[in-house]
Amino acid sequence: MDNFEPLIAVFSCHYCSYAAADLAGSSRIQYPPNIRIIKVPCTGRVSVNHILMALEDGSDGVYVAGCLKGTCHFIRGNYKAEKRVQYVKDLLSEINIEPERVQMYFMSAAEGTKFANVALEMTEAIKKIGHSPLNKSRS
Amino acid sequence: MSKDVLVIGGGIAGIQACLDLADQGITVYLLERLPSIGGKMAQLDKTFPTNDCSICIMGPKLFEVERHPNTHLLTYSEVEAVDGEAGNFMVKIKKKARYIDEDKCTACGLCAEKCPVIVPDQFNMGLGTRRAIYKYFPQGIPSVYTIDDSVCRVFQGKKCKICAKICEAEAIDYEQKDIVFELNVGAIIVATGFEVFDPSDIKSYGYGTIADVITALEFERLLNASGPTRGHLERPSSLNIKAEIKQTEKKIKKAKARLKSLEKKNQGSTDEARKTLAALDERLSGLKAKEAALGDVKDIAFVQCVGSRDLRYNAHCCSYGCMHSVKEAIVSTEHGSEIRSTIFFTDMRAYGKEFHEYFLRGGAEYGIQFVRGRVAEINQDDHGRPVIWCEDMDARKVKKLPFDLIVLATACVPSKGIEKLANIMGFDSDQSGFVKTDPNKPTTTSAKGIFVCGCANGPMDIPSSVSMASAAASMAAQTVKGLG
Amino acid sequence: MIVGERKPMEELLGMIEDFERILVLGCKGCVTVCCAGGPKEVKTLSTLIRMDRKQKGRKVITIEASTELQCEPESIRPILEKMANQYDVVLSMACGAGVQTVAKLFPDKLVLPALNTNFTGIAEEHGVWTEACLACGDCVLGRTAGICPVTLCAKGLLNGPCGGASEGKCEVSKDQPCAWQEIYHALKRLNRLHYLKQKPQVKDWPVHPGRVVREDLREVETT
Amino acid sequence: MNTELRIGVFICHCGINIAGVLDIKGLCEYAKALPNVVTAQANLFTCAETGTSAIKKAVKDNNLNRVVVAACTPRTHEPLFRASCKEAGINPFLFEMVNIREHCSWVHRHNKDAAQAKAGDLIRMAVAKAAFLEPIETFKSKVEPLTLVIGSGIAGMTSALALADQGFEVILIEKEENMGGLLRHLHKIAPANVAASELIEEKIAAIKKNKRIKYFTSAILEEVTGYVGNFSVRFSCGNDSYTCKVGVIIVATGGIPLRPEGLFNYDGKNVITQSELEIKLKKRDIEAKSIVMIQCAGARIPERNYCSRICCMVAIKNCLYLKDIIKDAKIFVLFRDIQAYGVENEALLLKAREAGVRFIRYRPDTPPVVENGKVKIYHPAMGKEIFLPADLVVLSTPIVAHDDAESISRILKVPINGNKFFLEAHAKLSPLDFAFNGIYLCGNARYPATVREATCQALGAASRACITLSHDTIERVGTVASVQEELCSTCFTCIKVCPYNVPYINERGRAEIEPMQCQGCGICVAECPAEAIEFKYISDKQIMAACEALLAS
Repeated sequence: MDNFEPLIAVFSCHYCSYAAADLAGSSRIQYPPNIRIIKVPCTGRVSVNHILMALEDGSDGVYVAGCLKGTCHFIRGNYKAEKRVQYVKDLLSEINIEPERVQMYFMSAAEGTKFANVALEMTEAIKKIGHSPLNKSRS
Repeated sequence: MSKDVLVIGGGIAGIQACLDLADQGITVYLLERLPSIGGKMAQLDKTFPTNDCSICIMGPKLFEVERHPNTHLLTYSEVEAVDGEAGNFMVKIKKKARYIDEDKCTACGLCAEKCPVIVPDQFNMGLGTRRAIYKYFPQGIPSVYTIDDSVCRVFQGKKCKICAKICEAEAIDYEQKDIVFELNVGAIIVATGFEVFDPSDIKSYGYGTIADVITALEFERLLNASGPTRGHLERPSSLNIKAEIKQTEKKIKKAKARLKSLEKKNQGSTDEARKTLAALDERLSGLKAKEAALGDVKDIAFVQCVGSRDLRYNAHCCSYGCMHSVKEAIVSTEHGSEIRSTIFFTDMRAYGKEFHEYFLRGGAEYGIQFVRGRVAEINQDDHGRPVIWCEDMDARKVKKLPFDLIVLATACVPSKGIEKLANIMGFDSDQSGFVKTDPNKPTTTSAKGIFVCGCANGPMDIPSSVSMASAAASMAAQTVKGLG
Repeated sequence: MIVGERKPMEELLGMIEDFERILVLGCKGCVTVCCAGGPKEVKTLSTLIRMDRKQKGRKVITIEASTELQCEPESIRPILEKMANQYDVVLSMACGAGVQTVAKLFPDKLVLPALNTNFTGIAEEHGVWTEACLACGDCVLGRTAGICPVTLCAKGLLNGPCGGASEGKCEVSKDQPCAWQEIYHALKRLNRLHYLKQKPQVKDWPVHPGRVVREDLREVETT
Repeated sequence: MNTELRIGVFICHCGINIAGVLDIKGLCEYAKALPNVVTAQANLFTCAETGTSAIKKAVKDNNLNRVVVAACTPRTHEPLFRASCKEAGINPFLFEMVNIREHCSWVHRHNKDAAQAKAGDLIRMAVAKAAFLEPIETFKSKVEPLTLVIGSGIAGMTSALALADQGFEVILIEKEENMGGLLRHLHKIAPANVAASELIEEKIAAIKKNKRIKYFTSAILEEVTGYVGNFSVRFSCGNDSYTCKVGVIIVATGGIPLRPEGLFNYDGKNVITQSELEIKLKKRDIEAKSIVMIQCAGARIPERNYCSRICCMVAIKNCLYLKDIIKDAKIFVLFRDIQAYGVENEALLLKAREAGVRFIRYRPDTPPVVENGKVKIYHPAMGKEIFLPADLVVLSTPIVAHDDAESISRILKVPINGNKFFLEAHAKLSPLDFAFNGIYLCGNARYPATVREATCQALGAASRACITLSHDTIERVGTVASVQEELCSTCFTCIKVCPYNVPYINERGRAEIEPMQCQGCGICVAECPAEAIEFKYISDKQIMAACEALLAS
């Protein structure tokens, strides 16, 4: 399992975490290449089904990266996202899939380093958990 | 009377003032002396403190200026005379001939490939070369080519016209003449920017005699992907050696050809030709050895306040030098993992938003060494590497440090031709030659209806230039709306 | 509206254990309003089922559909007739009425409830619903200022409080206010306290299952 | 999707920024093989004229109806490429951009194969998503020709007057009883050498005289809703409350000097701050033979990690005035780095040195120690500790954000950075705009600034505001949600969750969203239990296509 390279879907909001990813890029902060970003106007746009389907399609992990609390461009999109992520975690536990495969993160447009650290932290965590049970072919 | 505005200078300040006015529905003429707008910012590789690629964030604005319905681009043009007063200026403008029809040229670049004339490229600070027919820089706007009539063979009476033959768009017209026309505008904004101080005056720094002592703007071009070395960081001295090697190889080929032709005709002694060939070969191997000895660039020195805060040259501070060097030191680590930078400074002026954190990160994450002390002299060690003499005020010792490359953070001086503009338009200049403004009305010059913004008013960084450009637009709009 | 809540997945997965082709049938009525069994929840449940089976390496086909009103046979018939033999079992995400309508209409197929139907209730805030009406068949709200003692009083007393409340809260659970104290304050506010003095009522509790008939609306025999 | 899908993929070298790590030719071949892709081309600089004209030419030659560009960040370059698509004759929203520079080549430099695989995945996801893109139209909305300026310091007053002078009505609100901001307490402004009070009285008089400006003092901003051209604002003055509709808002709430509690045993008597010194200078009641100023008092330290830009010049200015008042005063300035940037500041520094002010540098790890009557300092040039006589110690403290900055940021829904200064749209090229369209920024609220810089930014913010104000309508892009009534169960969920209270129940008993007001966040779209709300800009189908494509390698 040591050379297992997880594939992680990331829902990233245009105003904060996508901008943080850009800043991580322009500051050339290196981080593991396991994440694939899907840009949304706000993390409030991400529904429970989007996360579940990303997992069903075989992603080993999914995380939603929104603005710092209180700074969401659309006021409370990130709070909504946090509650939906928690709901998905509960659902996953009910069908005993590791809830830690799904996480919610908050960061500002100025936190390029944090974006990179989150990508690293999540990649390491999913490596420990192992590949998704729904995707045996890609062990 | 006229409700239009003329902006002189196509750098980031001129572009911002022009766009602000155009977006408000005011007709704006943006005049630029060079073949393309973009100014000094277009020559930068990256910008502090965000490390944005300079042309990438400026590119969209260049496009917008060209595409905006309310703007008229007057590039490769200069102001000859200005009369009248606020609300009704008559401006005489000379548009230099490009010898290329701007509407037809698609900037395909075929002409430049075939043009035989090779001259130093001013956009790349003379480090690279360009042809007699050239585009000022790849993303330049207007995206057309220009013929430099001071070097083009056609204008020296020689037979050439290769470019006209190749040009599919038939855009080349050697008969094109300079045009002089009159423009009626209500207000004028001076955004002529600044010039980089020429450090060759400071003999002790050896700029011009020691090849590996360059200015900060030249270093930007060496770092830049569309620069002379395509972004590969090389010492000017090794560039010179490479150029010499190429020339010698060419000479050897010619010498061999001549030798072979002599042997075939076997009259006249061939040993004289053989002797020059041997000399050339020996010279070539000497050069190759020298180049190998130099190796890659590892240690870079940044010398601050070159010609600034110096009563012999310019008393004022260039405002952006410290941050500029920290940025270049950070960016250079991308071009070679073992590159280490040392910055010699007196006051570290990181006073803008996010500047101080950027400076700290430079030291912490990129290993930049900071030596507080004015550099006294730069000379060469016996391998020809530049050596810095300075007093390290913290260690309280005089130091002698060799480097592979020395970058001079040169002073910011008024742009060439600002005196000519001053007496054409009648605005006063301050003690350093920049355009003087009323302290409480930041963009208002002594001439009514004429405003200034950006480095034409004094050394400042890009955010301050952009803010001041919007301020000048506000004042110009007030004037032309006649309500002011 | 009728308020329901999805059953725990463990129970659901147990129910559909030995079926392969599952029709997950949502209802766009009350259970959509209370976010339990609408089209979105149908997709969520179907995905979870597929994920579970894929994890266990077992085949499954989930068909997702939603009726307008699953308690109305005409709303179900077009959908189920169209996919007559494509499914082995119906997993209905409607309320109890919906599940039973499908079962009655299509007796040869097993119909399983995906929800627990809780109560007829009020949407207090987004995501919170509270019980309001036990459907006792003989409404007393007219004399209790719109506060139902049958539902909100833990013991369903008809003629006044049991006396066990403290600080206005029912003795059964301290965060449940005593219905009758609420009724008293409401009637006082509307100065209708005399309603309390009316002769005590005796409730004619309904015999289940109830049936309502509107002869005027029924189908006429035209043979 | 009646018409046949014809997608064009354009991959950018960006000089060596992308091509330095990724094999562009390989990506082109990979893209060509993807479903519905008709052509895949590479350019050295797709954002340059040659790049955009290549896109336009490819659209015409292959009659493409979808364009995918794999280059840098859409945040800066999407508008440029959308405009090129429009000029090429296809709807600008049939365009998808994927970032293989900041999100790939720049951050996975040491792992080229993984970066190449990731770039391939990202392009495949973009092509899959592009298949479900739908055309989106723009529509117009009215612009209220009225401006709200928050804060009446030098910045607020200057921008209000600038807007009024251009013929626009202004509402100026100030939370204090009287206008003027910081300058009310200052002595003189250098180098203009004009009295601060004189400067602001002149501005206050102009505002009171100007019939286009309505000003409200002790006014507190309560609520702001709406969007550019149509903000509804509610503020209260004492116990009456006002509401108004404005087209644009300028934030000029300023900042205050830090009160250095516990620093260099500050006591407000013989260890005072520069602003307290200015009050003394104004009253000319100061007599001290030896004065020691300490720079960076509470600034450029871990908890307040920024240089407050103007304190050095304030100190130098006050030294010169002190020399006027107390002829033979001995003045020392203990500094870490003197921020006398530019022409005027450097000239003032020189003048101070000539006037006999002694500047002594201290290292951050050996700060000065204030004892009564003297200051101990390690002198780096002498290499030993010395004592300076100090009848008076003046601390140069940084400008910090007001404590209501956070509430203003929440009311206006605009971000603030770690030090609670407002965060502008782009640090270099839009320093006076917020990312939230229609709200502008100037003065200390953005970052500490001198009087000249604050005035400049105020005029700049006025010019930015005039761009919206000078048109009576503003064009809104149709990236908004809309309800498909036939699917709506009228469950009121969208009404409850919308942060801007936009959805309502229409006369047909179904939910409806006013396109002008919808901000396009998508919260209702994801929450709707009946999946009845359509969001063409980023639909469920597009997201799911991207998720599927993510794993399909």
